[in-house]
Amino acid sequence: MKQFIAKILSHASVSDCFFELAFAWDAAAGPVLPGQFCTIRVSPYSAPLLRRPFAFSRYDEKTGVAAIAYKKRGPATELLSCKPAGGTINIIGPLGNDFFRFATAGYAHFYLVAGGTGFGPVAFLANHCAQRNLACTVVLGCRTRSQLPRLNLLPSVKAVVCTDDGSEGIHGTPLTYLATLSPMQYASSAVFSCGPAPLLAGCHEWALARGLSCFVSVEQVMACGVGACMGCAVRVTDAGANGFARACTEGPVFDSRRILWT
Amino acid sequence: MKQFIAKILSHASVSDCFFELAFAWDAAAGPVLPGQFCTIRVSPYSAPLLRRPFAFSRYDEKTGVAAIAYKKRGPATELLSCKPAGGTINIIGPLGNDFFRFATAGYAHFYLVAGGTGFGPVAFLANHCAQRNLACTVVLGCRTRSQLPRLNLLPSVKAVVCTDDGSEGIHGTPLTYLATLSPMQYASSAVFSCGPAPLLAGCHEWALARGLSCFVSVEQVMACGVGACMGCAVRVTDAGANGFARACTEGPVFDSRRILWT
Amino acid sequence: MDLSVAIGGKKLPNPVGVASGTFGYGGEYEQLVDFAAIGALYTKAVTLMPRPGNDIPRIVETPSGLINSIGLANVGVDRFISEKMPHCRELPCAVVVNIAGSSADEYARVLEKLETCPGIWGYEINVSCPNVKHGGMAFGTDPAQVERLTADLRKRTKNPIIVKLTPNVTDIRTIAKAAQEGGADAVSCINTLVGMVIDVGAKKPVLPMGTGGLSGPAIRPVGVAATYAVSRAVSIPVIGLGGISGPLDALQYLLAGASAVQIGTANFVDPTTTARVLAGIREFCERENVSCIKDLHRFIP
Amino acid sequence: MDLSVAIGGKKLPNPVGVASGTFGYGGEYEQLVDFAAIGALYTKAVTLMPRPGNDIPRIVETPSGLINSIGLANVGVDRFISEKMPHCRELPCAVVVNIAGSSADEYARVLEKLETCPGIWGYEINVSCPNVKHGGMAFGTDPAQVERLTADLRKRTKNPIIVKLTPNVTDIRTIAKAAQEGGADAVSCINTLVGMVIDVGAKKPVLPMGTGGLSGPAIRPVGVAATYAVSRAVSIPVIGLGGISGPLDALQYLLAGASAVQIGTANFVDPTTTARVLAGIREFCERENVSCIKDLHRFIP
Ligand SMILES: Cc1cc2nc3c(=O)[nH]c(=O)nc-3n(C[C@H](O)[C@H](O)[C@H](O)COP(=O)(O)OP(=O)(O)OC[C@H]3O[C@@H](n4cnc5c(N)ncnc54)[C@H](O)[C@@H]3O)c2cc1C
Ligand SMILES: Cc1cc2nc3c(=O)[nH]c(=O)nc-3n(C[C@H](O)[C@H](O)[C@H](O)COP(=O)(O)OP(=O)(O)OC[C@H]3O[C@@H](n4cnc5c(N)ncnc54)[C@H](O)[C@@H]3O)c2cc1C
Ligand SMILES: Cc1cc2nc3c(=O)[nH]c(=O)nc-3n(C[C@H](O)[C@H](O)[C@H](O)COP(=O)(O)O)c2cc1C
Ligand SMILES: Cc1cc2nc3c(=O)[nH]c(=O)nc-3n(C[C@H](O)[C@H](O)[C@H](O)COP(=O)(O)O)c2cc1C
Ligand code: FES
Ligand code: FES
Repeated sequence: MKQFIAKILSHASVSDCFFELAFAWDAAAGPVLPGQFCTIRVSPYSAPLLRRPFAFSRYDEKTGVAAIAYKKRGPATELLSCKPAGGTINIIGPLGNDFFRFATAGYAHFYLVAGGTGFGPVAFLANHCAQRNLACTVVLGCRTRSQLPRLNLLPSVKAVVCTDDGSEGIHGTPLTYLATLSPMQYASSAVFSCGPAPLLAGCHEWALARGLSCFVSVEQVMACGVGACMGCAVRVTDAGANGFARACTEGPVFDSRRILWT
Repeated sequence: MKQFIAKILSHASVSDCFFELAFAWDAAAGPVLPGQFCTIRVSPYSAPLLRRPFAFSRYDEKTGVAAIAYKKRGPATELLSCKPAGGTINIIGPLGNDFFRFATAGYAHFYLVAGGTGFGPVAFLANHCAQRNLACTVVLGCRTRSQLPRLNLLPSVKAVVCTDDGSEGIHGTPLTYLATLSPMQYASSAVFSCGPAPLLAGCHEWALARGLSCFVSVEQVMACGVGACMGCAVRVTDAGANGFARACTEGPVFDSRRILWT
Repeated sequence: MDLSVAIGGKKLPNPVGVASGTFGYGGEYEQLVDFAAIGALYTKAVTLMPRPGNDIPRIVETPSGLINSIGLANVGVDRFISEKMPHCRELPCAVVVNIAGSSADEYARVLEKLETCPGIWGYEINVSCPNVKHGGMAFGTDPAQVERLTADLRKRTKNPIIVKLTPNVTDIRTIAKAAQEGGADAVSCINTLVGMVIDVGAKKPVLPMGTGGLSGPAIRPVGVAATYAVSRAVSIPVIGLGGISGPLDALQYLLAGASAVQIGTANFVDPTTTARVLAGIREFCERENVSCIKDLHRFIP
Repeated sequence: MDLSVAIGGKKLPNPVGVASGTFGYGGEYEQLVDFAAIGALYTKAVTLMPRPGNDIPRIVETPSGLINSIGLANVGVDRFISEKMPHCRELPCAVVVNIAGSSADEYARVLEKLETCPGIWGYEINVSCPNVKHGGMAFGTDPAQVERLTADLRKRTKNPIIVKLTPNVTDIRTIAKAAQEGGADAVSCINTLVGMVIDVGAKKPVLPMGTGGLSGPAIRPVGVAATYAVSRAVSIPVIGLGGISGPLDALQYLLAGASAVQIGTANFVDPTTTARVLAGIREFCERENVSCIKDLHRFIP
């Protein structure tokens, strides 16, 4: 973990609402794993004030290139989208735990489910799995075809696209797709999910009903991003944590059974 | 006076610390005179918050082009300097009174004295005079040669340059130059001055000692820019105004004898 | 949909006004703003005698805010009536005259003079100005004085009386209740926070008085919290203000319990804020099937 | 040049600390910050029993500010001593433990337990947290209670006692004087302002508790004004905080009368703020030929 000023290597729109921003990683900050995030200070002025967290969409230790994929949602992402390649951004990272630590147990197959801003980290995870010859299926959901981000998935990654309006792939959400799977298909699988809360909850329920493990990356507004402020608490089921866990350090990836779904 | 979104036609550095920003004027806002200013909203966010006032450096009714010349001093001018040609700015103007209304009386010659950010309006005024065959001498002062802005003065305008370090023109300030003038040279002249407060005060004293008129454009922090908030008050000598006048509407140009110099 | 606001037996055509001290007496903004879209113009404070205002500079920007030390600069009530009211009277919006004084007697005498003058919709009693040595906030922090002053003014007019509250108190609800007890028809909430900026280079405060009044987006959360608290403590309407720059800000106040809002500092940044805010409120009410402003109060208990 | 700060017979190595609740117990920031440059670490509040903290969400951004409703989430004094202090003790900076309670007795019991624990430089008594139902700000708005509580704690320790003041009062000087009367060695000034944000889309407050504490650049002018007022009302040192993001902000506080400062919200934006602020203060003092922090107080009478 380190704070550093990174050079922006490329910055391009990868769908009609998504941008990918690649930057030079400072090796002294240590390696990056799928599921981890960094925080970016977008403005030198006091509004917008807080750093904003973004999950990594790729990281290549050899070339020293890291990237995030993001959606314009408000002032910070608006400002971010104006930063040109060649310029710099103020980064703290890598932060949080990673998806991959949960993949150690002997699963035969992974369903990697992404919706909305979850595309980036799921693409990173998929390529990471593929490189390690772990079988996985990426299930991507978005509203319509034009929103589908052009993120480079390795050829060996199987991807299923779901659109709300049926303009591409399956007509429905990733949950529609999961519901079609037979026990043979999901046996010995685990689910990793990143995206809007209803999607995460749906994956959790789908997995729970089938006795599968499900790991979710949760979003919560963050102030410090390093575990100091207790601001990013999420509700968990274990009393040992007093009912709360910090998304920034104990997460953002949790076993879905640990989350108190409401 | 009107609020409008103006297209930026050109935006270039005109010295090592000055920028000139030209934009499309909205004819419905009415014509612009030298000495008048506009206010610009530089950020859509709340910091920096207030609109910033800038004097016009040129205006051409026929082509519909207006411009300001400014120095980077803080957050607002820093942000302004990032706006590319082709983009837009939020303008309110024209505001304030003008230099030229004071030029009606039968003066034979005008000394137009500028320092620092006063270059823009003085260049505008000089060209305005030249077009009307009014004899004038522009006296420009700046720290060093490289700061001297490349603002287009008409060929008939006589310009005297003064630099603090003597790297160009007279070694000294515009006041150094004024002090060299003989009664024959300044007889029937008037002085117009725009720049830092000590320069204005110096011009006032020089003129007063010689029985000449002097008109100064004063700077004061402004909130509304239209006369509503009383924020931009400057001290004046007349009790009728209760000792204060608003720089934004009663000024920014004042007869220097009306200003309470401290 | 009915966007009018009932205060003390009268009605404002819509809930979006322009705050005292930020819109002068109207004329200054005429070329930039459509006054027909303004619910009410709250005038710059009017005092018994003309006041030159405080020493300069009077304005300093702060993060997302503005500190002013205007000091109730105004022409005095007599010239206000003879020079400003003839124009104000012609405006297509309600004119609420903001009254300040350094003693209860002064407030009463200003109000009595204004009572002789046609075209005034109502009064906003400024017991919350942080920029004067006497009166102003000194009144507004003491419930007993606020009640007495309000009761005294109440006897002198049938026009709506709105008491403007200061946030610089331990419990703003006690002041609001005192105003209600005194017979106020509404309270406006909030005036500026006491703030200070020091010029580090010059090693002295930027404002000659030292402190000034902080306004703008920075104080919006304080204003919303105050409006929420006050609207639950009194039964008269609450007029919310402080840092409103757009429709969503105004809706925060209305949902928190305000029956109307005022736009202050944002006028300086964008004079069309009032019109934008009104349009945004109308749109929201339509979308949410809300029939009147009061109906917005049911969402947050 | 001597940048040390004397408080209650002890000395802080330099005037720039990190504010309670924004730096945890130190460890979290260790990879990002050089603790040798920090004057003091003010810990997250410690209470008698572990507290889970308030319901979520707990953070909402506002213009140039941040509202938090953490609600004193902490592991309780026993686990603080056994789990956190061993690490804190190793830090190269002074450790000031921030203490909160819902009754005078609770404050006393927390302090007594901490007294048994080596490595604590002093205590900051939090009578100003706006995010809990009992205790916190309810104490801090009443001079009599502040004096009694301080006097009671005074009897129990020889370590420096710093009373942390709330700005949500009519006259912060009366509270500061009460702390001094009670025997406090210093006051810190200010804690957060009460603020509220409403989620217009959801038509309810963003924070489940409704209100929270506003911090960050937005409140800096309020903190500077409070520091100016308090430092003229008491003879003990004042520790200024609220919205400091850089050297110039800190120098505003020091010129206004503070003897030390704390960095809170700015740590979240740039963890190196403390180091930048310290370097800037040092540079300024050198340039201005100021020999110690106290010497900065002579410029503004
Ligand atoms: C661990 C984590 C990883 C994330 N990864 C990605 C990603 O890869 N791509 C992506 O597009 N987005 C990601 N986000 C969300 C991203 O942080 C928000 O989109 C961004 O903060 C929005 O800021 P804004 O000013 O543009 O919008 P705002 O208008 O400020 O907020 C829009 C929404 O963003 C969220 N948000 C706002 N402030 C914060 C904050 N300080 N911390 C966290 N969330 C906030 C809130 O849900 C808010 O409703 C991630 C969030 C978290 C917590
Ligand atoms: C009538 C008038 C005409 C001007 N014309 C020009 C011009 O042609 N070219 C030019 O470069 N500058 C001009 N200025 C000054 C210009 O407004 C400031 O440089 C600008 O506001 C600085 O903003 P900032 O955020 O970059 O710097 P800041 O760091 O905010 O301020 C730097 C200095 O600018 C001044 N300033 C700050 N805020 C305001 C405000 N709201 N209103 C007025 N002054 C402020 C103050 O003196 C301050 O010390 C003019 C000012 C006035 C009043
Ligand atoms: C320049 C200025 C002058 C003001 N003058 C007055 C005044 O004369 N009387 C008054 O009651 N309030 C006055 N106020 C306070 C505003 O009416 C309003 O209560 C405050 O600014 C908060 O609202 P805002 O954040 O929308 O500006 C003034 C505010 C400003 C910025
Ligand atoms: C997330 C957060 C948690 C806080 N927790 C505490 C606390 O436990 N005890 C306390 O006395 N103050 C607490 N504070 C208040 C800060 O210490 C400080 O007084 C306030 O934030 C103002 O300073 P700033 O503007 O620099 O942040 C907290 C502030 C924040 C933002
Ligand atoms: S964001 Fe501060 S603890 Fe997680
Ligand atoms: S800036 Fe408002 S009166 Fe001049």
